[in-house]
Amino acid sequence: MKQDKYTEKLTYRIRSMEQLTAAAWSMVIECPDVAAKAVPGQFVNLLPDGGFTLRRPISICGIDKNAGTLRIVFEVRGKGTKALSELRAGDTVNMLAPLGHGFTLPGQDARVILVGGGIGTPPMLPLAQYSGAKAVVISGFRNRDAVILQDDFAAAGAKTILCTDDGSAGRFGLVTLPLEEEIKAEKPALICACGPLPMLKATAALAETYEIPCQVSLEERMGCGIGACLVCACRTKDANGDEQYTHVCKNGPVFNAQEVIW
Amino acid sequence: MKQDKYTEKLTYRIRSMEQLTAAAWSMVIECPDVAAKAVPGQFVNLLPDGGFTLRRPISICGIDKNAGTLRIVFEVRGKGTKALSELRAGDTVNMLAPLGHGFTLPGQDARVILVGGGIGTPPMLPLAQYSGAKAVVISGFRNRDAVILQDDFAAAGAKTILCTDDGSAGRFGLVTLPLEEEIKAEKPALICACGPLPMLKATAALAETYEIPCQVSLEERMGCGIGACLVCACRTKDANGDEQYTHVCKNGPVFNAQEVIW
Amino acid sequence: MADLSVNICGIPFKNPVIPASGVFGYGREYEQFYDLSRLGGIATKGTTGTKRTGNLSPRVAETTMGMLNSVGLQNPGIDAFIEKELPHLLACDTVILANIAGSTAEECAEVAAKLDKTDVHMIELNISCPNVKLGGAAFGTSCTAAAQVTKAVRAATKKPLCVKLSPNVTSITEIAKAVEAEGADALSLINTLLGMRIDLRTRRPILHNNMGGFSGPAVFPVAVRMVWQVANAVSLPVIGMGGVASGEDAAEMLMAGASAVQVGTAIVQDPYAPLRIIDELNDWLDSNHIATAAELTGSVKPW
Amino acid sequence: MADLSVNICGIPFKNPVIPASGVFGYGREYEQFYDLSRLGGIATKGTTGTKRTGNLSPRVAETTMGMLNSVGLQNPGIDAFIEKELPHLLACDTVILANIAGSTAEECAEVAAKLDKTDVHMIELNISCPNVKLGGAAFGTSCTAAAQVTKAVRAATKKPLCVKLSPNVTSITEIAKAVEAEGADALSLINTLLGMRIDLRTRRPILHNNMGGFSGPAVFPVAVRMVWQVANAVSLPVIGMGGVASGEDAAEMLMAGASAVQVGTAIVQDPYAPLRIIDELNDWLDSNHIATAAELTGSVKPW
Ligand SMILES: Cc1cc2nc3c(=O)[nH]c(=O)nc-3n(C[C@H](O)[C@H](O)[C@H](O)COP(=O)(O)OP(=O)(O)OC[C@H]3O[C@@H](n4cnc5c(N)ncnc54)[C@H](O)[C@@H]3O)c2cc1C
Ligand SMILES: Cc1cc2nc3c(=O)[nH]c(=O)nc-3n(C[C@H](O)[C@H](O)[C@H](O)COP(=O)(O)OP(=O)(O)OC[C@H]3O[C@@H](n4cnc5c(N)ncnc54)[C@H](O)[C@@H]3O)c2cc1C
Ligand SMILES: Cc1cc2nc3c(=O)[nH]c(=O)nc-3n(C[C@H](O)[C@H](O)[C@H](O)COP(=O)(O)O)c2cc1C
Ligand SMILES: Cc1cc2nc3c(=O)[nH]c(=O)nc-3n(C[C@H](O)[C@H](O)[C@H](O)COP(=O)(O)O)c2cc1C
Ligand code: FES
Ligand code: FES
Repeated sequence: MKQDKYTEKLTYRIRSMEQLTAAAWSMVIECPDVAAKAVPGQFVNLLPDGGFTLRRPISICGIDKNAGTLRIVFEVRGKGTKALSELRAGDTVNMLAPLGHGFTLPGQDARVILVGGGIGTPPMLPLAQYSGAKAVVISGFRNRDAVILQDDFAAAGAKTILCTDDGSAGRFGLVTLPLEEEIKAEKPALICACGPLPMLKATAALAETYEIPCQVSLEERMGCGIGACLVCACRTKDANGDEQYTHVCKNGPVFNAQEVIW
Repeated sequence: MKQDKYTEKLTYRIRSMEQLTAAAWSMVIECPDVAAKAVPGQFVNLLPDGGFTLRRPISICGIDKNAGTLRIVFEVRGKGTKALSELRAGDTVNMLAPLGHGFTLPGQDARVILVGGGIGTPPMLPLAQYSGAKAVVISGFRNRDAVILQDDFAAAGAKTILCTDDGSAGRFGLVTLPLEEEIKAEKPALICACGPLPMLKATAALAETYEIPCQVSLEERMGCGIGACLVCACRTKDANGDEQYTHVCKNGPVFNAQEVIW
Repeated sequence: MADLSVNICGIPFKNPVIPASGVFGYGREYEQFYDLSRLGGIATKGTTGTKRTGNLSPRVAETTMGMLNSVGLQNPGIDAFIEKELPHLLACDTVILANIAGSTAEECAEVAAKLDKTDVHMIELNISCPNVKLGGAAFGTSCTAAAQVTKAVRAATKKPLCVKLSPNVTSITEIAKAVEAEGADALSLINTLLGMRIDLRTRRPILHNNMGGFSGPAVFPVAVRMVWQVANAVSLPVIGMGGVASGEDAAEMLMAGASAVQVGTAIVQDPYAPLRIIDELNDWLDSNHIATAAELTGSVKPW
Repeated sequence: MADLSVNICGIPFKNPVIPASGVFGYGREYEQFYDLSRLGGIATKGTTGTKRTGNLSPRVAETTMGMLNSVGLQNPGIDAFIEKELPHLLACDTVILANIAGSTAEECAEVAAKLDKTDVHMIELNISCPNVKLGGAAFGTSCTAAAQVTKAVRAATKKPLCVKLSPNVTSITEIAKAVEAEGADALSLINTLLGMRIDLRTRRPILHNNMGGFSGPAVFPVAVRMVWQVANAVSLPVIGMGGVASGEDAAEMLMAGASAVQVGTAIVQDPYAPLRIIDELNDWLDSNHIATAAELTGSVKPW
């Protein structure tokens, strides 16, 4: 990436890089100006080196305003995330952040249930840290080898429930089972969820059944990431229930589950 | 550059990299198989890293069959040569070589005059090394700051005549003046030349006047570099004087001056 | 400092670099990064007679040094544009090109008539959107249809009218001439090429619309060629675009015959792209001792 | 090891990867690198009725992830091809597609008639060369002309006839249908897009022909789109090309509707490109547990 006074504004140093699983990486980025503004649920948009046209959106998994750093956790899916995974501490990365509309949280003393599926788990961590012992984190993964962040959730003081699709770690099966149990045990003030669409749908359905506010973080392929190019449309309902197109990068990624047309 | 068993075949290690002037670099490449085959006047075709489609042709400036290395000297002109100039000893480079038809030399005891203009000077060095004291090397440069390889020519034992366009080093003016003087002093068996087209033309004209065999190394934009894509055409005459298209990469870069349609 | 100012249809531009329609919204998102008055102008998101929600997602795909989009003219409609967006844009101290489109010539004319009563500087009529079923490329790929819609819009406004051409045609010069004959004041090109990408895992087209508009550095040679052909075929000023991502690209587009350039995909990647291109163009002019950007226009000497 | 074999017009190909016409000469230069029998086939340099010297240099320019060429069908003529090159090619144990062209339909037919008496496997009729004044793209950009030249060549040979289409058209499906109606057995696409680059220092087009044929990874999305459109518009097998540079690109082209792919620019860059693409396609099929390459053809599910 050619450096000039404009790219410099978007260029940040990587403080640390850690491999979590075969596919997942944790990156801590030095960006005091961004960390100062960032809220849970927002995302960063990274431009990998090597001839990519589009940036890659990654949720914020940690905000340390004192250290002036952000943490992200991502999985290698295609060429762009592969290139990002090859970065090391001391390298720089081109980043536009913080972007999007994050979670709207109740008081710290309100019970919240945080549901994460696979690589949708990372954005739950700042929420768990906020709510501490009042948080229940239910996360689901394909199998044992894909599990991430369980120690971090525990360290945050949250009740931490792990599920895997094949039972190779934690509970066998989908996250919706423990979710319903926890709802029944004590109705939370809010459910937050991020992960695959079927999981979000099922979570939203349960929330509706039990009449619990629910916020979901959606994914869509993105261009600008700031609300100008209109490529990241998702279908939502406005206050009157009329269909409208909103944009994941600006109006989201976090939406009230009731707004979303599934 | 992604490495696989095919790119490996074309990947060579750089032994050394030296900056000669503000724009010119000297690179020594470890390539025993190539060095074993290479002859003066041939060229290498380098693919810079960073999204280039076409290779960059560079003349061979040194062949060390014992060390198994080639030397090239090149000037930064555009993005590709800029990228090549950023390589360092220990890096690798993707190279197709040796390519093309080189100089056809008389015996080592025959007097030869070697005429180089600017960045056309490097391919004269192996010729000077071959003919030693029997060689006269006349090289011309824009100004003092662009002068290269004079010590190498002297070390080869050649008579070394330097000219600059502005007189800031060596003789003032074009190479054709000392060329005519040297021809008159003692008719050589061969004149070899590489450099800008006007210089080659003038050299060829003098060679014709004095009826001296003359070989010139031509430049043309290239694709494959091996004679298949036909993009590097130059106009030459066949034995009957009929115009024909030949290809700089395969039939050249070195041609008998009489074949060339200027 | 070279003189970067250019003049198109009597409108003075501070510099020849304009964010292209569709990537810059109505400018608001970019104000957090810089003052919009630094731009040569702004081409606004294509606006139609009534509100449109656009196509289903995914609407974007990456390609080698380019991208596909299938937004499909999502916009709030001309009335909302004039009421809610235009006043703010006109306060930005730069030239505003209102990009318009419609399913029928009548819709386009109606939109233009509404803009005629505003202070917008120029109307850019998009007859080349590949992402809508009606109008769009259907206008831009036939001389008759292109002439007809240009005629209708011409009758509806006295504003400088720039018609934006489609590259997905056998002969862009014929379309250009047809549009010139109906009273266009300027031409802009190229809109996106039609392209497609497939997700190997799902075996579905990446775009929900199957095909979409292809833009970015990859298309630059096609854009330069068409700008050159069109500039030589008509006597209208041309605004060139398609893959411009550096000051040197802008210089090349100007030499090919453009009076200004628009920048699309480069901004999707980097919000600062237009400022960088302005700076680089200035630096290139300075280091080549060229006094004005305007003198580059059409200066290529063909063989 | 997946089964890479494919069958086009009854001709068995070992694998679906074929060096494209114009970048591979008559194969001789590549024999120093590998055994040509490893290739799915070879499309030879376009051959005309009589010897041609082609256009003036420069004939090549680099673009972002692509290139322009303006060779202009330099070739020794059909008689020399049949006498000096074909015997050697036919001994290579791979499918030989003789690419032919001409200034008139009669010239094309005459060339085809001469090839009809040889053992060449397939004739690829190029109606899309952008670099010659007569014939070439003039055939490929009009349905009438495309039909006419196909008809003439069809009458001249019983060999499987593949017609190579130009992408520089408003509707490639109409050309495809016109050519199908006149008896083509297969279609290949895309030939090069028309592009231009300018040397900023000299202010001259880089190509001596001013414009030239644009190819390479940059054009891939246009090629995939056109292959998909054409494969859905005709019932002929399609050979896809334009920017294929990896096994995944080949898989995408097959899914779009191609029965095989040709590789051009990637070979100009790297002589080993076709072997790498064959290996990568095989690896991709294996790791996705797909048994045959042939089943990819046309397997994309549109939305
Ligand atoms: C708001 C948001 C937050 C995200 N947070 C995370 C996270 O915290 N950790 C994580 O691992 N992943 C996250 N993702 C998904 C991540 O963006 C994609 O996995 C990544 O873009 C894939 O890029 P690639 O180059 O590896 O894949 P390629 O397939 O090579 O990418 C090609 C193009 O498709 C886009 N793309 C492909 N898959 C997705 C996807 N699932 N979502 C959006 N765009 C996609 C890419 O951005 C790129 O433009 C998030 C996505 C969004 C929209
Ligand atoms: C046979 C041969 C031998 C050469 N030997 C030398 C040498 O020993 N030292 C040296 O410094 N230079 C040499 N050159 C010139 C060298 O190839 C170019 O300077 C170089 O390709 C420029 O690449 P670029 O990326 O810097 O320029 P760009 O302008 O960015 O290149 C764009 C394209 O144009 C081509 N190109 C541009 N200028 C030339 C040129 N003068 N000749 C051929 N292609 C060109 C490039 O290869 C590339 O494909 C030789 C050229 C040829 C044909
Ligand atoms: C996301 C996106 C949306 C676009 N929307 C419009 C539009 O609404 N109206 C229009 O005339 N062109 C639209 N375009 C086309 C651009 O204005 C421009 O013509 C094209 O992208 C080529 O320029 P580029 O290569 O610099 O992107 C759009 C392009 C993109 C990438
Ligand atoms: C240097 C060069 C020469 C070509 N010559 C011919 C030709 O003689 N006949 C032909 O049908 N196509 C010719 N082509 C077009 C290619 O066969 C192919 O259609 C095009 O390059 C697109 O594929 P690619 O992107 O893989 O290069 C030529 C292409 C190049 C780059
Ligand atoms: S990504 Fe551009 S509007 Fe959302
Ligand atoms: S560069 Fe391909 S034939 Fe010379």
